[in-house]
Amino acid sequence: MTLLWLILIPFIGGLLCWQGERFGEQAPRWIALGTMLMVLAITLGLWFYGDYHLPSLDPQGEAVRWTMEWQVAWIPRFGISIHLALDGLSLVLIALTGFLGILAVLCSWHEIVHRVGFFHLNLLWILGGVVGVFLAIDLFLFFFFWEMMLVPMYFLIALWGHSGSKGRTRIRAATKFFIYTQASGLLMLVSILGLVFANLAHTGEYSFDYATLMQTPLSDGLAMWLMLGFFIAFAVKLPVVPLHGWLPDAHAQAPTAGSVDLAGILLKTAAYGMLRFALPLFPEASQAFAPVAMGLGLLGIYYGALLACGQQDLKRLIAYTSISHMGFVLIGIYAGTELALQGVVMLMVAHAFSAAGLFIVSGQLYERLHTRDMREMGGLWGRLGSLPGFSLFFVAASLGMPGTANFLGEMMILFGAFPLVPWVVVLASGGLLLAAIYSLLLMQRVHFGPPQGKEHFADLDRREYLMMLTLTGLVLLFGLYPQPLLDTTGAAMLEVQQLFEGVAPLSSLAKGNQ
Amino acid sequence: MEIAFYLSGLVAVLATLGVITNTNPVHALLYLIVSLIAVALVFCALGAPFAGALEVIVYAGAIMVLFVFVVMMLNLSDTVEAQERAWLKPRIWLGPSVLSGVLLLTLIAILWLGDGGRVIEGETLTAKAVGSILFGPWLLVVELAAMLLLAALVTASHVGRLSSPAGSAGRREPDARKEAS
Amino acid sequence: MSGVPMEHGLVLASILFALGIAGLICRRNMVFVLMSLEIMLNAAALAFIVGGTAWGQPEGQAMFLLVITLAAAEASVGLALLIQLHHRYKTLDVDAANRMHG
Amino acid sequence: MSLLPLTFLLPLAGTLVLALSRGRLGPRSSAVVGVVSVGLAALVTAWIGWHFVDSGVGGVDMTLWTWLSVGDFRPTIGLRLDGLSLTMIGIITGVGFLIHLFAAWYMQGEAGVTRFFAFMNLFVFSMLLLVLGDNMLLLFLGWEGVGLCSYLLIGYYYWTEANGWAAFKAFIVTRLGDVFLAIGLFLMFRELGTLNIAEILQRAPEVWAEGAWQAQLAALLILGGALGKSAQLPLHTWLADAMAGPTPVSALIHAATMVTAGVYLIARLHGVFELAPGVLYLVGLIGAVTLLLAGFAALAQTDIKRVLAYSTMSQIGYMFLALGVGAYDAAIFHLMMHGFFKALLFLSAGAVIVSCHHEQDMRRLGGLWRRLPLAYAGFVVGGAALAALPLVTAGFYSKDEILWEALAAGHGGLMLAGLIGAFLTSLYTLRLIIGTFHGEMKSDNARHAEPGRGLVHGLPLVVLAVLSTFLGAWIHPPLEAVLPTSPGAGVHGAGHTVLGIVAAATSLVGLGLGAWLFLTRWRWLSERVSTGWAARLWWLWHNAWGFDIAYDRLLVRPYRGLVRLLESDLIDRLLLLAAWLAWGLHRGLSLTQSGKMRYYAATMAAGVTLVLLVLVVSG
Amino acid sequence: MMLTTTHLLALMPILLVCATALVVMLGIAWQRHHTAVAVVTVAGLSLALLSLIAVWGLAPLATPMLAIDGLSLFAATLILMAALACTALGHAYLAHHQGPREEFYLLLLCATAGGMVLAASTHLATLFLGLELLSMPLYGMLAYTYRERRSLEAGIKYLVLSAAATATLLFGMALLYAETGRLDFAGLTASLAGSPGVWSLAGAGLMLAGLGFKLSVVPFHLWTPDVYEGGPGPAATFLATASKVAVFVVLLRLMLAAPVFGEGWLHGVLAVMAVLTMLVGNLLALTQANLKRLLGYSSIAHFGYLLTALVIGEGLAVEASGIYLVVYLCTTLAAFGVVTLVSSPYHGEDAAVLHHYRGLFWRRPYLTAVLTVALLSLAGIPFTAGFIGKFYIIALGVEAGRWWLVGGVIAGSAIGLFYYLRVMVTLYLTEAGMQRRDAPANWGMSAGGIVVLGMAVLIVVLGIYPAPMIDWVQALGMTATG
Repeated sequence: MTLLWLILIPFIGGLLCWQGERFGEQAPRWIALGTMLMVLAITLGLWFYGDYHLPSLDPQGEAVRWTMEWQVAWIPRFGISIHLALDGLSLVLIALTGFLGILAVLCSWHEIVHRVGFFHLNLLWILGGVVGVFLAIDLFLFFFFWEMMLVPMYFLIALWGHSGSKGRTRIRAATKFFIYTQASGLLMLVSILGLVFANLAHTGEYSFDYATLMQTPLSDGLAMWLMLGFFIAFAVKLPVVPLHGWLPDAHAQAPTAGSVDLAGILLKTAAYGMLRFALPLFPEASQAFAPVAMGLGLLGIYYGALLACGQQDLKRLIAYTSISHMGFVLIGIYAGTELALQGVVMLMVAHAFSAAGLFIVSGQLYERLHTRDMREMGGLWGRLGSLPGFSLFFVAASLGMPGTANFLGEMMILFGAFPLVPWVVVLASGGLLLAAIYSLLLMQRVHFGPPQGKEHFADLDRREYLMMLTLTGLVLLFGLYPQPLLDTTGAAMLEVQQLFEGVAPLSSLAKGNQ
Repeated sequence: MEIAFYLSGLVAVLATLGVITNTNPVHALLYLIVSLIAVALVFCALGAPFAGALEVIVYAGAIMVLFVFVVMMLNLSDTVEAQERAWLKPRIWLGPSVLSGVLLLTLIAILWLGDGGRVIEGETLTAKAVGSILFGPWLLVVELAAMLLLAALVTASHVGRLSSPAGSAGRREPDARKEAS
Repeated sequence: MSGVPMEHGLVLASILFALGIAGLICRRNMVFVLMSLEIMLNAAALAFIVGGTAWGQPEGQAMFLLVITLAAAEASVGLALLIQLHHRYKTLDVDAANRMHG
Repeated sequence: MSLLPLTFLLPLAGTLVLALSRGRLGPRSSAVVGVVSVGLAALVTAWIGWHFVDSGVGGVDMTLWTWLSVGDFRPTIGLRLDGLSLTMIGIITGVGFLIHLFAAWYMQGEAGVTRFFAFMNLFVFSMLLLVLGDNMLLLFLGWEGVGLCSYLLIGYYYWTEANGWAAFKAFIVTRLGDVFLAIGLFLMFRELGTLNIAEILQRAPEVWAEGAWQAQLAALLILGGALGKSAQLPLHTWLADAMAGPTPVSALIHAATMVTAGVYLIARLHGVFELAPGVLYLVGLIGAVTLLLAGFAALAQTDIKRVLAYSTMSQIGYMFLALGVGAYDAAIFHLMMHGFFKALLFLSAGAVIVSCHHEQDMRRLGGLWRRLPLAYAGFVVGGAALAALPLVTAGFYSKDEILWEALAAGHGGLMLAGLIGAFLTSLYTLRLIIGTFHGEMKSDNARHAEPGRGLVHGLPLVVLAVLSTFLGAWIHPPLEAVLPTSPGAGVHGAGHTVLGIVAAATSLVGLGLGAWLFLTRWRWLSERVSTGWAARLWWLWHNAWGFDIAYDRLLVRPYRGLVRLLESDLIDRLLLLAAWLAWGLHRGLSLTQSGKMRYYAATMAAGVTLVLLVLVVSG
Repeated sequence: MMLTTTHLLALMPILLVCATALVVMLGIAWQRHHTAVAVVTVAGLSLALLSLIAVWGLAPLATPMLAIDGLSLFAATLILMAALACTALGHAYLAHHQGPREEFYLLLLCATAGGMVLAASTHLATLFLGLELLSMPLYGMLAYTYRERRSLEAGIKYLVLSAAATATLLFGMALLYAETGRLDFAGLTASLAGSPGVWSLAGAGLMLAGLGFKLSVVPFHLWTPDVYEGGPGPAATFLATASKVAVFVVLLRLMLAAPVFGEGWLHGVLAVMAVLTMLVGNLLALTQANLKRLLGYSSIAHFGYLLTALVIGEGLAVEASGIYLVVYLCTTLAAFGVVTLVSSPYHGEDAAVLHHYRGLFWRRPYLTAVLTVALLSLAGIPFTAGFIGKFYIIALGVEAGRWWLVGGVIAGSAIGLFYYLRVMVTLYLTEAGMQRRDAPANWGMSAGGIVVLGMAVLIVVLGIYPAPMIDWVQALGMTATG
């Protein structure tokens, strides 16, 4: 039941925010903050009291076990149930959602001044949908939340976003985002249904349940097609390069809270989807597909980095860096070793923090300068109080400076993948150099160079300072002492790895090479 | 028998051609009446005199009179004819003719391909047979037809209303707009 | 040999049907359009009669009756609309009423 | 020993205090915090060093906590103190403290003193972690950390755009080396299953045969990292530009400590290099080539800091040369000596620059020896050490040892290069000193030079000057337990003596020639190098053999072109074709909605015809 | 077969509707009173709806020419619900109408009866008459506000084109009859078993064209936007809901009864038409600035999706079409209802131009929420019933392995999103100086308002908890007689 409440609280809180606007502008903000604090508190409570060192999949293929589970029939016609379950991976990501939710509320405290109630309704519903995605293990339910969370995100971008230059209007960006993700989502629906009908043909019963569908025997060809359906849906959201088009626009045009959520959480749902569904449901097909996926990951690393260098819009630059980072995630996922998978978790968490930090920084810059165009910046180092220091920190995190969690994430992925695919890792390492280039270009264009004015802008106020400091602290904490996090997700990642390795033509191939 | 069929069929086709090519509405209507009577003859030739009679009475009689009535009432002048002539340039009728020609050829090809063999003997089917069907198993249908006519009646009487307070509606419109803005 | 092959009857109906369509497509005057519709309905009715007589069944004529009913209803409503059109816009051009497209 | 973490925690604490002060600390307090934290660290280091040497143990390991543990991947936050790291932390905290102290004088009146000391302390912290880390990942942490600090300090005067780009270049070029190092780490972890340095050194000979390709590759990749950090060919181009930072920064980071990290790294991982003799020879070769090329480049610079920068490159070339011939201890020894005298030179240069109102072009200085006696003294002592003036300077002893080891290892060619280098060193050193301090004053800035005053200004110069003399050479780093004995160690035959004499003679001849040339023929030289083939050669040397230009043409411009090509997100554009297609279809189809009824009817008729035609064709 | 009492009892709903029509007619003749007529209409329709429950016990039952089975009961329920909604909307809409208002209800009742007959027909004669009884009053309803030029134009266009389609349908019937000599579905099925002749195939094709016109299947779709735009709100609503449901059900019945409609080349033609309909409908709507036209295009697309069920015709097909029709009905009623309510306080053309709706949310939040829900449902987003419908269609396609159709549905949906989102976001934008129109402030209290709110609630409830709907449709689908 706790799990259901985790999903319901944001939804109810959202409605309260909407209606709470009658009691003044501040009411929705505090309600939203309280709601997210509640979610975070519950999650941390679960973390504290739950046991995530679960026995992994035993050789007989015993069903995956969960720390918590909750199930109730929903649409019996198709064997669909509201089936929620929690393990270390989902716990970590939900905690992340709660935390970034709080940040999102905080960072829009002064930014959003119109229609505050409706804004927070949308914000909280996104977060509720995301929590649902992380908890659902009925495929129908998963898809339900997966698609559902797009709508409030759409509104968030379309109504409170900023319009960019060259006809990049916020509505266009929002629409692009929606169409990309929705259309690819439908492909996933087709795949889910394909799987369900394959299972129906095999067992004679409809079921959308994760555990049941994992047992479905599939022919190689079918498995590949179905896997591709899942992959494309996740690839759009991750995003993987040829399908990334929505991301820069959406990120750049969204309000700060939207960008924080997009980069911090929504992208993670894709990686989560791959880890939870694409790989375990189709281990053979995924294994066969791994070289292509890693190739795409490499492409993403380089393409994102190169494009980031060419951007003039600060938020677009950050958006492209996300693409580059997610390339590492993709490589890690499809390398499939324990170390790489744990690195993926690490990088996801780290990127959530650092990207959120960067977006908040750019939001704060925007509040002060009223522009995101880097050509109108420069020489800001001495004019913004402690803001440049924080931007420096998050830039460093984004370029993978050791000591930050990003470094550990990237390194774990590369260390983990190197024994299997040395050349991919060697090429991916080039991304580290490019990361330095685009990150420092950001610094160079924004903070270095001749100042374009004399006056000093407002320093960070207490709320902003606290947010940045917390983020900084977390990045460093996970960069220097990540073990609690890794222990929590360890069991879940080990399962994925064992499923993946169960088929392992790739690793044997690699061994043959040596 | 057959000769009657083919002859009246030919007349029907030619008269119909006249309908669709004529520019004067009244002339066209007259052509149409000729065509309908020819079709009625075809019916008789095929052994359905009841249908033929109805064709003449209802179609050529009632409906066409209605048409003539309307045309007269509207007092369609020579300008209409001139306009019709202007509208009937080859540029305009060529496309439709080709299209319906192709359609016709296709239909004929289909009829040709289909299994024929059945020959109409011309044996007369009386009104009684028709009536016993209509008021037997088809009773419901007849009732529905009555409803249909009712609906048509209501529609026609509503839509055909000419005395309408159009002026007053026109006057009030700006007021409503003012309220809105 | 006596009797007309059914195809011939149907061919006649087809010709009338096609002529009706041709009229429908190339005429702009609504009077002619309505007449063309009558021709098409009449063609369909003829086809029913042909079928009915060929099978020696009264159903064909019963259908004919229904069609003729429809034709009458259609004509009355159509003419009412035509009168309204003429009354308001002093034209019989169906496309003159064209306000909506795209 | 348990105080060991204090060495780096103190500077870290300084950083945190400064960073979190949010401008509440004034320049003075900031300087105090910065200097005191490093000073305390130096004291702790001294105390630790004394105990360590006293106890006589080979090394101390201290694991603070396990960084992370996934499967076999278990790097720790662990420290290792042994002779090598002790030597390094001694240099870092000792020289670091002196430079901090000097910086407190140097930075008076500059904007953002808090920022400066925060970064400096952070640098000391990172550098200490680099040398103390007991595993490669922690080392890498320090390695990148010093890079970042270097970047920030080079770009300290951020309002000049060029400084930003210089910092950018420094970071990117070293990062390129770091990428190689990272790949090297991946390889070593795959092959050896550990990242712990001690275990690597232990397992490498067990797993790899001598000359095995994995060993060669690993060594090569590590070398890549070292080249970047230590500004050796071909990744050396950043160092000269890095002089854009404040002079204490150049002294600390770009002379005494960070740039020598590469030397430290190779010495640390000597076990791997031993298994790859080819690569080891390459190290020496690169060192030799670098020392020559940088020496020529130093000859043709006009900016005093750039002369010193090329000189640093050249001296590190010596260290690489030493590493390449297996004389690790000689390399470290030279590292230490170089730290002393190069720091002295930079600080003296800093004194000159501040005194002359930030004028650092030799062509606009001159004749300063009377006005700035302390700085002059510093230059003379430091310069003498650099030029390895026989017997009285520290530089003579360390350089002599390197040449001897090269000869002893049978690398006569390398030795010869070293000798030529020594000759060049004497030349450019004299050119620097004479150009700056002798002759006439060539600008108002020089004429109005104001000498620095105070203990903060004087003490570091004096201490470093003392350490640069033969007194410094008495410090003997306790490296025996850490590094393998070098080929020439303990052999003190006639060859050594002869070589010593030859080297001394080279140095003296160089100095003599330099004195003659630059004191009496300065003007003739200036005219000579502005015409004909000499001008071209001069231009080449001045631009350090044109590496920058070549890199710009070969790498930077193509990269920029690529970026510009992709700027508008080509792939996205391609996918937008689908949208355009939909758009076009929409426009086309909208035309069909003409509102004309005849047209609608015709379409229907066409539809019917089509359906029937399909029937005819298929039936 | 002659009519018996049982048959009459089974035909009770239809008879009740017809009787109500007569009562209304007499009432008009006696004394015109708008609200009273509306109340009588509602009462009659509700009675008919209630009588369905009684009839449920008799099903399945085959009366002469009409089948009272699950399918027809299902259709009757939907049609009656749509009629009720249209009555309520009509009451709000006509309150400001100049001229006689009462005939509208009479026509509505006739059309409702026609729709019910059509959906239940098992004979070509009833099919034809039901269709005409459905269409004939619609001419009047569409042209009801003939003072408005667009309304008259809509009436004329629909009349002429619909008559042409009817003629085509009749010609097709005649061909079928000529070949087989039968007019009832059962007889047709029997005669066409094995290999049907070319005439029958052509006849089936022509019938398909005739019925496809009513469903606005490409290429017989061109009239749809014009008529939707021109017709008064409630009439367009009825046209989009009841009329289409009835026609679709009879087509489904034909498919189930006479496989000639779903075999061989005709099957291929139908599949191509389905894909074309989905894509063309959605493509046409892309930049449409008139909400009613846009909904017209949207309904084209939706029937494209529904055709998938006809093309596949096995497995989940009947269930899927049932679910989709319910979902479509609720959604369309809600969407058109909002348009009607916004238009009702004004004379002249309906408020359908998109900029009238700009920033509606900030003035009429709940009404906008209804429209948003409806648009989301049309787009098939989770949390709305539309998603369940789309889920069924895709499930059907996947089950049958018809990837082209599935691809069409996906592509269509993706294109569709664009314009649904465009409309949706317009509702929330505020830019000063725009021409705007509002529903009356107390819209929620009017009958139309209640209907619209109810539909929105229904959409959300069915979207979240669709199990009852599925059970109901399943139960009805089981008893469908051939």
